[in-house]
Amino acid sequence: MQSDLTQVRPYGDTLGDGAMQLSFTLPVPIGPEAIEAGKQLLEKMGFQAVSVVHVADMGEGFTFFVAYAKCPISIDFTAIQVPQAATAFLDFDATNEFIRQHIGRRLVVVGACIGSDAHTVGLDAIMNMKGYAGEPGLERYPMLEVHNLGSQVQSEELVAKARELEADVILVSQVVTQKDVHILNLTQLVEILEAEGLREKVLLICGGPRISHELALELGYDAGFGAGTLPPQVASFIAQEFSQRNK
Amino acid sequence: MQSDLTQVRPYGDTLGDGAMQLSFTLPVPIGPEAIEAGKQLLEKMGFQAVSVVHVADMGEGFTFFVAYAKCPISIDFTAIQVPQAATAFLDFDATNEFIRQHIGRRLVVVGACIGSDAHTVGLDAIMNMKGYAGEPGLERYPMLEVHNLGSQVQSEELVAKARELEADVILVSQVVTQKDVHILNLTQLVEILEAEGLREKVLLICGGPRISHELALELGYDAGFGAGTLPPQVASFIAQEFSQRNK
Amino acid sequence: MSIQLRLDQSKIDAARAAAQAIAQDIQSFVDRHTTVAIERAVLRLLGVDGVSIEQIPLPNIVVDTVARAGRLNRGVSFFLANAMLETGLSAQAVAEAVAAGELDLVQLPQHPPAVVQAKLDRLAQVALDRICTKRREREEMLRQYPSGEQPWLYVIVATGNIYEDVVQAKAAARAGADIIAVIRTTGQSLLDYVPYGITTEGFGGTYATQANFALMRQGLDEVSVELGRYIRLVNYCSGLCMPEIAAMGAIERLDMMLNDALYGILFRDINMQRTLIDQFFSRLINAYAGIIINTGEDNYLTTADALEAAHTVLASQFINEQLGLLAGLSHEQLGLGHAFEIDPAVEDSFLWELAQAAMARQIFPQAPLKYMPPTKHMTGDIFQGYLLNGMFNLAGVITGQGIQLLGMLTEAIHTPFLQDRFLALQNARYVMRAARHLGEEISIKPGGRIEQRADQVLSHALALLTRIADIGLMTALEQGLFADIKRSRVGGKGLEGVVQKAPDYYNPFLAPMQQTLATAAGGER
Amino acid sequence: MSIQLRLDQSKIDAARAAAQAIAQDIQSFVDRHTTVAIERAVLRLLGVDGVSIEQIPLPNIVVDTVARAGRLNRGVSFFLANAMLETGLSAQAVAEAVAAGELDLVQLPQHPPAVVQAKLDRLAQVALDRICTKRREREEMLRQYPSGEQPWLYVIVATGNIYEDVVQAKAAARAGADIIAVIRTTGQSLLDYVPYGITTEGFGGTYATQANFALMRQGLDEVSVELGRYIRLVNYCSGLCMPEIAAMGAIERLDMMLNDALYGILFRDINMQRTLIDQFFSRLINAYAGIIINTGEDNYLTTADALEAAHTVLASQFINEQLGLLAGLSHEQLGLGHAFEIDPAVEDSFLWELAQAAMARQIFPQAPLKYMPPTKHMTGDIFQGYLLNGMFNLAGVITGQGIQLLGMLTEAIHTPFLQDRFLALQNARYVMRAARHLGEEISIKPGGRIEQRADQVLSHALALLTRIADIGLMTALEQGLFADIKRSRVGGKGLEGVVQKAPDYYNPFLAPMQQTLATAAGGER
Ligand code: B12
Ligand code: B12
Ligand SMILES: Cc1ncc(COP(=O)(O)O)c(C=O)c1O
Ligand SMILES: Cc1ncc(COP(=O)(O)O)c(C=O)c1O
Repeated sequence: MQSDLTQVRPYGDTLGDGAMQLSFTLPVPIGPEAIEAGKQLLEKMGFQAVSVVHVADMGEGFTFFVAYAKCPISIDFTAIQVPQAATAFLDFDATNEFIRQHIGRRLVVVGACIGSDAHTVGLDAIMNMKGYAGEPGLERYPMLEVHNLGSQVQSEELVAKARELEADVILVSQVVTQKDVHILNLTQLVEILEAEGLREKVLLICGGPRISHELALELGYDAGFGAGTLPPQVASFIAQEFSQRNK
Repeated sequence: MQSDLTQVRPYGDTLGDGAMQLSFTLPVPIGPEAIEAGKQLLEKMGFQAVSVVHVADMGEGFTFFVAYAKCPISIDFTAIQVPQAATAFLDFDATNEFIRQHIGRRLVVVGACIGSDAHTVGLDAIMNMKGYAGEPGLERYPMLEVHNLGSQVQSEELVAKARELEADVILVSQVVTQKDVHILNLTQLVEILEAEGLREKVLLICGGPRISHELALELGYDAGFGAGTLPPQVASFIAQEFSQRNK
Repeated sequence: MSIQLRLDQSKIDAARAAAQAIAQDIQSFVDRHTTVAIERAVLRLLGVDGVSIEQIPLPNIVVDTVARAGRLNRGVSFFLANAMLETGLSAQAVAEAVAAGELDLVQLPQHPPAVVQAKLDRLAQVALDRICTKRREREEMLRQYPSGEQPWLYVIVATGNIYEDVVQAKAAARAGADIIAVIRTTGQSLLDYVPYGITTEGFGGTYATQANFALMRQGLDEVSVELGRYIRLVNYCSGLCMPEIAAMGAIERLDMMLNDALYGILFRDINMQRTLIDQFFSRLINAYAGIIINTGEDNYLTTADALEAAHTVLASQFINEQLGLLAGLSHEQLGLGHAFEIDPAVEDSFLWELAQAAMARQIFPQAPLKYMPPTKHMTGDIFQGYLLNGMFNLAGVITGQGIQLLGMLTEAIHTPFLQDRFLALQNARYVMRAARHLGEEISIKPGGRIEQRADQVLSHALALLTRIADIGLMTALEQGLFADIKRSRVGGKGLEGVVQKAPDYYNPFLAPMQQTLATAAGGER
Repeated sequence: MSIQLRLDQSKIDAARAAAQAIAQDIQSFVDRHTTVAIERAVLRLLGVDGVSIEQIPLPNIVVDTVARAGRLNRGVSFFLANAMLETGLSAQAVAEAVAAGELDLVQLPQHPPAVVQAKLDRLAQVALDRICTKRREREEMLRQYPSGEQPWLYVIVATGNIYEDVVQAKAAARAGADIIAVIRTTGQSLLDYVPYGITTEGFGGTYATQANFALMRQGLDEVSVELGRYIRLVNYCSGLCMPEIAAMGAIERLDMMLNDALYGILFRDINMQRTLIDQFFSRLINAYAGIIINTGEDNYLTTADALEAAHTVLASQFINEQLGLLAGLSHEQLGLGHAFEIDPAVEDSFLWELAQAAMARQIFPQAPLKYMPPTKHMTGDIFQGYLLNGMFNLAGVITGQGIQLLGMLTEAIHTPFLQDRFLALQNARYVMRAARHLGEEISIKPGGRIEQRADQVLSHALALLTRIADIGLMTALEQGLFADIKRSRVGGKGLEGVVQKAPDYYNPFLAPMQQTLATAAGGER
């Protein structure tokens, strides 16, 4: 019953049983062959003891499956490394104090939802006075000068505005991710910044429910913040990372 | 948009996208490392574009995951062969008539839920007068002499009763499958029948929600009937298969 | 029958009166203006379609040339009809000639205004007849293949690929859907033109094009016949092309259209003057085509809190009702929006949802209210999401909503998979069957928590409407009174497309449509 | 407060009177008999525990030797106490000596009956004190760590491995569970002995052993203290060892026990005479230990149809109530069972569920009704199952049930996974929070569908009880009046363990327990 963290397996009701639930659709008509197909597919993926527990006819030759199966592999939990914005967490006062001491002036932060993304709630949660989950937003920080450009801002427009305001930090939000449109938009922004010779002058940060720090680094950003981010986490990172880079 | 049945893949909203939903538990405490562990586990299973969309702390160091991912493999639906009780379907009257003509006497059918299984509803649905889903049960067939021994019958007891009644057909139901107890019970019954030299004299049929014809054959049964079986399917099989074997 | 609340009728009356004043104020502004989109819609109704070799839609090219000449204030149709008289060409041929640079509409010799207008009126009549034919087609379909009981089950398809959408829509119909909406790709509502032709790529939705409309209509007609149940088709008017899309919807027999300037202003940052003007003509077309509109109040609760801002939804519904009536829509065409968006962590949240839903139902008794599912508080926990959607479906059937937009268990994750939609339909069918007559069998405790809540929301809405009647709707939007979002009167997209009408402005559709609708409304009374 | 129905009190009174007659008839039969299990329970209470080298429990060995000698009709405890007097050994040592074949209880010289009984009464008092201490321990825990609001959330663990069960039980408590039941392995209730020691293997459940009880109690106490909320522990009395397990439960401070002879008769084919006799003494122990019993009427609806057989559930509840009261249980200890088992394909199924649940609530106002989730109509569609469980939770909170046994989305598939249980708790917490006061805020239309349905069920139950009062409960069971299952009076398992009491029969627990409970009940009035 003592879990071996070097060999972690899914848990149904017994340590090591490997139990997993799956649901999926196959573009085949319902029937015994469909059930068998679902089973074989999971077996081909390496699952064991596959049990198709439900099928439903969804019309137009599609079948819905619910299945349970055992995952035969395990992973070494002790070896897991998660790339994370590697600065200590400072609270509201500490962050302002840090900027005052280490940078000595207000940092200019410009933010926008780029592309055709109109989901401002997440960016507003981070940037606006009101903040999020009881935590003050960046606008409330005396040592930050904050410009929220809102939604549907084209990358060119954002870069122009950043130049005009002499931005120290650029924040971009991407919520719509269908067909990987966020990757497209985020990549484009980096390219424009580089083309304009601005990339090295700013701290470039992105966020959104499907953004991870890892992904952000891959795309050439300095940090990425995902679902449930609180404004002070962002402010704290900005302060320390900016000072670090401009030492 | 035309599905290629030799290369069937899970379908989310676009042909070939491979989308699948998974949920599972890992015996690791919630946190970024847990999320990463969940992701890596699915990647190790061969999934692509893994997205852990939800995690919850279930206490005691367990984390619950919901994930979506793409299944990169496909299967050839045209090659799927499902072993099925290979007799034509006869209805109530046709079955009785068939027995009258081809066997010429009433067949003796003995049924039970074996082991400690007390789930009689399924067996009753097949055997009792009342039947199931509007279809008459075996007791209603004039050409069948039916003995339903009920639940929790030990295999020895069932075999003794079958001998006493000179059974032509034995029906067994297994509903409880935890820790594969049904496999244990079903195997034991076959062994006893063989030891007693009765196996070849009877048509041996099992059923239950987790029983497939395939599994039944593997365990040495003549047929297996799964969830949703209707009594006439069983009667029809009995009539034809018995006559076939006793030609 | 659904549950009944005792509401203060005098507050309802006062709120409605305030909304009427607000709407009339807007209408007098609207009446003085036209827009590029309205003029393009007129062209479309008159038969101009297609794109240039540079893929620019002909209605845009024609309107732009007239606009560049500074004469859009006379109405583009005057120049079109004049050119038709002058050249003997069809509307389409004229437009093509303009696009090819072979014809300068404004420079052509001008026939006498009365002659041109007579020509135009005849052309318009052809267009109106065409729309009437579509309207009768729908009525005939509905007679042969009647709709099921309300709430009607409304689901979306949004793959980006219209072919994929059609398959999914048909599957949904088979699984019990009454209404199919094709969601647009994210960027489309900001385009100041309507894309052309069949499309197979989009982000978070499929392009709204006339060809796509037709393809989907055909698919749904097929399945309607098969199922013996008419399946309604929905698309979106909101955005920079409200009137044009309304025209396309009328021609392709759409049955419902999301049509709300306030949505565009607040959520797409479209200029308020532009879109309010556009809205009027687009709704007029919808009204004439027998299309039910859906308004977007539900969206307010995605940016503002559903408990705190409930009254803004109600206030906006009152305004949309009055604006809709002014555009000739009947009460039965007013699919006013509201939503089940209260944080499920709140104690008694289901009571507050019932209060709001029942209140809306009683205040707008004839309107086929569009009830939106939880979205904001949906998470990646698809199981909990499925349950939340079930409670929403229960609220819908108990309070007798008209249009139930089904929630997807994967709302927080992706646009719906085929299986998500299938499960949503199964959810709604079960809950509504299980509680079909519950609304009839229970009554709400007089003066209890639920009634108190409804009264509170109504009172706040009345106060808000009184204030807006005072300052005007545009100022209210500038002050951020809706959805916690502030928009400037001259900001946002599309202001450049607004044109003050000249005294000689002419739009051949306004008068006949308004007259027909007024007569119909009169007849109803 | 929950929704209220207008029920015909005269029908309720008549039904209760009929049930009382039925129960008294059974009781007079019960009073004349003892069983091997009762005698083993007496031994356990007197301190006999453990197993022989052949792994046979000592209580079995001792009882069997007395039975073989034909003197079980005097009560085993007489022989035990006599042996203790004779040998000076402890109860346990006597039992061990018997097991080792070193002592023949029946052949030993007999001390004067009065002397033996006095000895026995002193021994019994020690046991009773021990149980009282446990009862006070529970009261003290509940004072320090009070329970949450009803309905209490009840979940099961069933891994077969008690260590795994403890971990899962603690996790469930953290996720909001109020009550944990450890399901037994499938075969156990047919064993005519109680397995011994800590066990780590079972099928569909975990062996009920005293050691397992203790381990789980310890785990739950730890988590109770941590959470500041007392977590109740449940196990099963039903089966061939009803009284023994009741004794073990009393000693290990279980809080609830499933205790229903009718369940054993119908669903485990246990002989009716045997288990009705066993039931009485087991309930007496439960009553004395302050344990709430759970009855099994819910199960009827798994073999019979929930709409057609609803009245059999109610009739059985009436009977169980009277049998329970005769065994000294207070109304507050009567967790009568019922269930949400109507086919979800039925129109208005939720109305009928509400009718039945509200009716039960009103007819047994003090009983902590045990409300069982959908099981029969659960399928492999875990999403739909999750929703169905949500509707069940809604019915539970609206009708004010006492104990809500949470449904698992995987009911049709496997005994619960950790995540299934977690999701079930999340489901119930959300629904009950969202509709916490809904029952207070709605009233049921007088004479409407819901009230009519409740009256129909009540009327049928009354008719059934009247018939049973006529023929007797045992004949009714022979006729298959419950759960569509027929059982013979002399069939089934365990009849050989029934013994008619001799005139000199003695059980040192009967009188003191009954007296204490009667006094307590008197005090309450
Ligand atoms: C509210 C909402 C809307 C509102 C937006 C209003 C507004 N002004 O923002 C309205 C109604 C307008 C809307 C419209 C549409 N929406 Co929408 N919407 C949502 C919804 C319900 C909630 C999003 C939200 O507000 N979350 C709350 C915030 C606080 O969370 P967050 O965004 O994750 O932000 C946090 C973190 O991610 C992070 N963060 C986010 N950004 C940033 C930036 C930085 C720099 C940092 C540091 C951190 C950070 O910090 C925040 C606080 O913790 C989601 C579904 C859901 N439940 O998630 C769908 C959803 C996002 N929408 C979706 C879609 C498709 C649309 C439409 C395109 C549909 C259509 N075709 O009509 C339209 C068009 C909008 C457009 N062009 O973008 C999809 C996206 C699918 C996908 N994965 O691609 C979703 C998931 C719904 C769905 N399943 O279809 N939507
Ligand atoms: C009803 C029921 C009971 C009733 C049984 C009453 C009775 N007399 O049958 C009661 C309440 C007594 C009961 C008790 C228990 N049950 Co139970 N029960 C169920 C339930 C809810 C429905 C089963 C049912 O009746 N299905 C309807 C019938 C018609 O379907 P069917 O059995 O599949 O039969 C069809 C086919 O399979 C086939 N078929 C079946 N048998 C045969 C035989 C032949 C020869 C043929 C041809 C065809 C055939 O034809 C039938 C008609 O189509 C299921 C959950 C569920 N929703 O499935 C749990 C379930 C089966 N029970 C379960 C368990 C664990 C128990 C207990 C052991 C729990 C406990 N520890 O206390 C006890 C003890 C019972 C025992 N010793 O066996 C588990 C089994 C888990 C597993 N996979 O191992 C389930 C899945 C619930 C769960 N998730 O925990 N149960
Ligand atoms: C009224 C209204 N119009 C339009 C839309 C669609 O958005 P877009 O116009 O961006 O396609 C919505 C979305 O919910 C809406 O509510
Ligand atoms: C009253 C009652 N007793 C006991 C049980 C458990 O079954 P068993 O006695 O077979 O362990 C149940 C099961 O649901 C029950 O309802």
